[in-house]
Amino acid sequence: MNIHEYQAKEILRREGVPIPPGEVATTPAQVEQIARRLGGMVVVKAQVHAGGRGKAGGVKLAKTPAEAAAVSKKILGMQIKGLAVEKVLVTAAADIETEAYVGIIIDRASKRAVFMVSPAGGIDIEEVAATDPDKIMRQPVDPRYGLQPFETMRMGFFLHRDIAKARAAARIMQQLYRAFIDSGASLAEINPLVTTPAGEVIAVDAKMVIDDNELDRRPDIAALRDESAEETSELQARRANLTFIKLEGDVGCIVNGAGLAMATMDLVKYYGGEPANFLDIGGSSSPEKVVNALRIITADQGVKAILFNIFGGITRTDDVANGIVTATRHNPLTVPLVIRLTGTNEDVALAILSEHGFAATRDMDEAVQRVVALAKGGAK
Amino acid sequence: MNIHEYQAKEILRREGVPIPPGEVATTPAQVEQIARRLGGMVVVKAQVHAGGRGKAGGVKLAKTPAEAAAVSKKILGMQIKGLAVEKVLVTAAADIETEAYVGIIIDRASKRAVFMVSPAGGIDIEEVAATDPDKIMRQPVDPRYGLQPFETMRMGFFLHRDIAKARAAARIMQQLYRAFIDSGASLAEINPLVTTPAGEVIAVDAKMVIDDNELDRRPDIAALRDESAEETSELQARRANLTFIKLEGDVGCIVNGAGLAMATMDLVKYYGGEPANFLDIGGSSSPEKVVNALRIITADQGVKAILFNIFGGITRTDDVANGIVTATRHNPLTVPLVIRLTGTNEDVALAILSEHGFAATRDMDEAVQRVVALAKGGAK
Amino acid sequence: MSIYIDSSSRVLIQGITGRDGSFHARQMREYGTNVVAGVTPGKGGQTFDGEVPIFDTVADAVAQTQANVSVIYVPPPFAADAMMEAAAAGIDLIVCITEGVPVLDMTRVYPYVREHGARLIGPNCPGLITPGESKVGIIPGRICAPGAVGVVSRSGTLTYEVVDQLTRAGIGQSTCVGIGGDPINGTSFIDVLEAFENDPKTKAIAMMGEIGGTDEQEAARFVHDRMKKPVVGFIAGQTAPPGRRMGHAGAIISGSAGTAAEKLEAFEKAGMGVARRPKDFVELLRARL
Amino acid sequence: MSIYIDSSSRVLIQGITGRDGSFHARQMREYGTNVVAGVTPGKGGQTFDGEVPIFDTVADAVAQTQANVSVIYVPPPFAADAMMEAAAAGIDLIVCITEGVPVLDMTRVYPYVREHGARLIGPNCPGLITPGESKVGIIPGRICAPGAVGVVSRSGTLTYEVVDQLTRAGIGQSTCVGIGGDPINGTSFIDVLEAFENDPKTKAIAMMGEIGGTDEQEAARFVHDRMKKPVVGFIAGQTAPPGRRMGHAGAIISGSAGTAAEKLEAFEKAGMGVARRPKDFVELLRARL
Repeated sequence: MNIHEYQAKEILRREGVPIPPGEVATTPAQVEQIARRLGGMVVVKAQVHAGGRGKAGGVKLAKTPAEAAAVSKKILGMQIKGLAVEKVLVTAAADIETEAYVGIIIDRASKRAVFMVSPAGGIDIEEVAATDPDKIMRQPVDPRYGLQPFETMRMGFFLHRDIAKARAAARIMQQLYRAFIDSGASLAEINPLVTTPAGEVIAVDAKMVIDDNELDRRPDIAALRDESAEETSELQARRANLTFIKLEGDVGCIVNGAGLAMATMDLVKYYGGEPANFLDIGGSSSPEKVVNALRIITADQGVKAILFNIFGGITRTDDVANGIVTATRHNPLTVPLVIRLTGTNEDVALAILSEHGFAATRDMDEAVQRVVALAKGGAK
Repeated sequence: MNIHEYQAKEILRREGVPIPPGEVATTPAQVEQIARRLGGMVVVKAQVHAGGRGKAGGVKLAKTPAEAAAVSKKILGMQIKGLAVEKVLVTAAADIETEAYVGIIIDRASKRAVFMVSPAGGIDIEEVAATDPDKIMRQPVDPRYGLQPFETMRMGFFLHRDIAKARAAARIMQQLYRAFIDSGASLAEINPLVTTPAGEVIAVDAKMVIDDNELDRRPDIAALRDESAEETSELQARRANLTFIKLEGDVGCIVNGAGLAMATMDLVKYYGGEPANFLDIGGSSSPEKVVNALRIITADQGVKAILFNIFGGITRTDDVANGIVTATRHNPLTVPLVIRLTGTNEDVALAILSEHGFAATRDMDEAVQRVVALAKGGAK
Repeated sequence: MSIYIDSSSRVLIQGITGRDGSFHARQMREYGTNVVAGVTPGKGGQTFDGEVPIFDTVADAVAQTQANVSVIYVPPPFAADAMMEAAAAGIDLIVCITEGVPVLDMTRVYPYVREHGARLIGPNCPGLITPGESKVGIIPGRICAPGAVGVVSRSGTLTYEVVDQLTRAGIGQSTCVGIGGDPINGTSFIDVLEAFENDPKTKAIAMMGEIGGTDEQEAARFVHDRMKKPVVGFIAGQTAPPGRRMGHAGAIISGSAGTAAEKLEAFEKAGMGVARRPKDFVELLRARL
Repeated sequence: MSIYIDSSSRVLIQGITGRDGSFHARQMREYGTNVVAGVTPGKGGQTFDGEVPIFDTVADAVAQTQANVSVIYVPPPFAADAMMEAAAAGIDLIVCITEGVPVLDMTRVYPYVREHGARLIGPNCPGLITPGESKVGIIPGRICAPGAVGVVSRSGTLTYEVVDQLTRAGIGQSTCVGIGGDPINGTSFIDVLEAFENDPKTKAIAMMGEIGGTDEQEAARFVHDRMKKPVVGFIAGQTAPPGRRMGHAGAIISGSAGTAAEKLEAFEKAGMGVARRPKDFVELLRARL
């Protein structure tokens, strides 16, 4: 789960990380008030779950409250990578002397949380990794011992020769790590971590991604979810306990299991089609899930044909068949449907389907080839 | 450092351990008030740093506030193992169905904290260990992972077949462990951990010993020290940064280093004498330490002769010599003194001593034999 | 022969009285798995379906029944503790079916299990099956048949799809292992490939990977450097949108973006067979048996 | 030959600019120890006494100077971190002089250092010396002389006492090791005895124990079962009052009260020489060389 910059900053502030004062606004009038309260130069920053806000014009400096209101007018309502900006963070502008990068992620290879720090912050860290790898230091954290003071000091000295700044950065790393662990994060970063001419070390931008599997046991973190920042169909899918990602093609896919769902999309492509989505109805089946899945898929105007690909292991194929019948009874489909199902209770499922006038096949390749042809306007 | 039962209970209560209500009193009048507030039967318990309070008559049940005041009159001022009782804990009496033992200590052999639990609580756990070792379960805690829920559940089931009681005991073990770690303890025990007829699991007595090395970084725990509960000469020694333990003999010993101090006492005994104390002036020497050491030793009326045994490594023997001169200038000794010193700056030290009329030897055995003879009234 | 489990495996089920645990306990027993014990705290002393003794703790179950394999069906918040309990009790093979285990829990479970000398498969996996001998987990038994192809996969239903096609084509399996798709899991492709290489019964291997991470690339290197037996690989997610999960920091750390193209290229470089479609496994494996 | 350190040891001093660190750094250099680096965070780039380079971190120091031994003189709250830093940086032998390290810190440092393949001596120890070659710690160099007796001890000044008497009697030492008296320390009697047994230069061993714990009893068993070289033992604390430190729970855990009588009996059973007084070491060892 993504959370906004202002939310990540609030978590870090509670851990003691020095962060410039700021508040969230949804209207230019609020922006003007906040800018007045803060005094001096402010930065108005779009709060959306998308990278590259700066390049997209979603981050602007303003010298006066009036100017802040003016720039926020442009930012609020702006679209960044398909997401509408509904909130901005108005924050005091920092005097920047140096910019560093400090991040933690879970590394699959070492199976640990790993710090990455670089004195070349502010810009895209992957650019630094590509062009100047010596400017990045990696520090894995042994989960059994936790982050050690000497590890943070090594990283601190990698960022700053000066002992006071190295210590301040080390302290912030310890705080960032605690926030990472206590929030159940899979990523936490401060970019840039700034030093000011006065010698302070402060976090000017922050980002955190939460492991979805942590949300059940962390209601306070789960409450940070901003549904207004999510794509509508993906939000609906999540509420219905489906995993859904919208794509640009015209073949709607409803599959059980992530691996089979991806393999199905690949096969659509293999036979010349374009998948319209990734949709995994998961392991335990119920007619209701199928109804929800069909509703989400059919809401996409670009879908020209729909494919069910169900391999019944735990999933009962008769549940799926019943779901198809229920969903189409009141809302008949306007696009052709191809059904492939096999496995648990397949005989029952096929009987239910044929009773209601649906054809079905047991063969995945045959089904995919047919749905691709149908999406292209081929014979029904 | 020892802390009192009521202090240990307060720490455990903050962690969530269920503990019968109670308050501390120093006078029978206070005891009566507390007993009235609590209502019902109460237990009046001596708060001293000594085991075997019950057998010594320091724990009494009282049915009424008046009775509580009466028993406390006997307990307050009582001596238990040489320590005067100055405080009592007045606590609501618990309905007891079963009594278990739950303790954690640092085990030298496995170099870990180890839980010991037994369904045979209430009595002396070492008696259980001796007579019925199968009734004790040991569970080492891996310091890298901490105490695991399954470990506490295993111990919980060892104490109670019933799942609700096993869970309650397991939860208390987790709380006890947290208290142990967060207080920097070397021992923490609940004995007895009681189940009531109503099915509650509660801690009726608690004991904690704090690692002295933790006190500098835990001022809240250090503040629990009750100096009134310490032996006077040992308290003075601690304040002067000396390690001192009073014994029953007549040869006062002042030595640098714990191992050499013990070896010196042993040698006193070997040559037929009885050491009056263990006193380690530690590694870094100063004349002031020597002055304090002499003051503490001479306050013991049983001391008939005093031995200095100093091997100068880091300790400068001239510091010791100066200390002896300073200490005896204003308070001349009334008992004979034997000085053995060798090592760093020994020539300077011997010169200082002989200038002030003190003899000294370089040989440990010779010095010990002489001081033993002097204590027995032999030739000066 | 086979890998990890066979008819001699003594299987314990953690969470045997739960909804999933009881359902799959019955499925496993029907298949012929030697289920010797179950664990549900508080139900120690009872029996499951009148035949399988239930214990309060894994330690008790191991002491009484000498179980050496444990399969875990407990809810996600308790799964880490269940895996560690099994490892501490001396279980050799731990199979965690539970989906939704927090990854930070796994950073601690992984070294713990290794230090206790156990092998963990999963979490978030369908388990494994040695056809005709023992099934531990949720792979449907009827789609499998004994034979000479070792199957290893990161996904569930995709595995079923491939195994089903193999069985229908008359190609049986030595053992099928679903290692699970979580970022941190107990057993890697390489672990399973090595076991298959050393298993006399296995003649060829089918391997189903996914986008993300670098496990498949490392597996390909292992196949090239250390294996004599033929391996056919497949990658699901060639059309998946990039960067939806881990973002770019993950890519930097692992030194790779984990794309399907990259993985397929690694397979080809390693001299592996490459299945473009699930059905391609049938002919590619037939040619290698 | 000798154990743990010799003239080739490249010594790093953590806390070299502190009061104790700088004093003993000079003492070590005077003795001839090859002090190659110091560490004090924030003083990286400076030099100590104009000759020894100072670094901000142990990792930097090791990278620049190939130090392989580190001796720690930092205050107790930072000692655990210093030991772990040395281990993580690849130091082979870590000697922690610091007194007053919390025992809970040591429960974590001990496995950490082992997992990193390092040996830790201490904390709360005087360090070690190979007379005429290298001194690491605070043992006064002038009381030692090169020779064939290995010395191992839990205490500081008692060691000096014995070593001094040996030297005056013309009995030199191969290496003297103070393992420290804390409840948890990095190196045990057995570790050092084993090293002496394998050291060609050592012909006999002097071992000074104390009351408390069971290390001496285990060492006696080791002497009996695994050693050919003669060992003479001493126990300090025969007259010490029982139970002042750990109380009885400790005794139950360790299966022993750790009294002097018990330990001396174990020495005798193991066929060791038993020194009743420090001076007895001289004759007992002379008879065994």
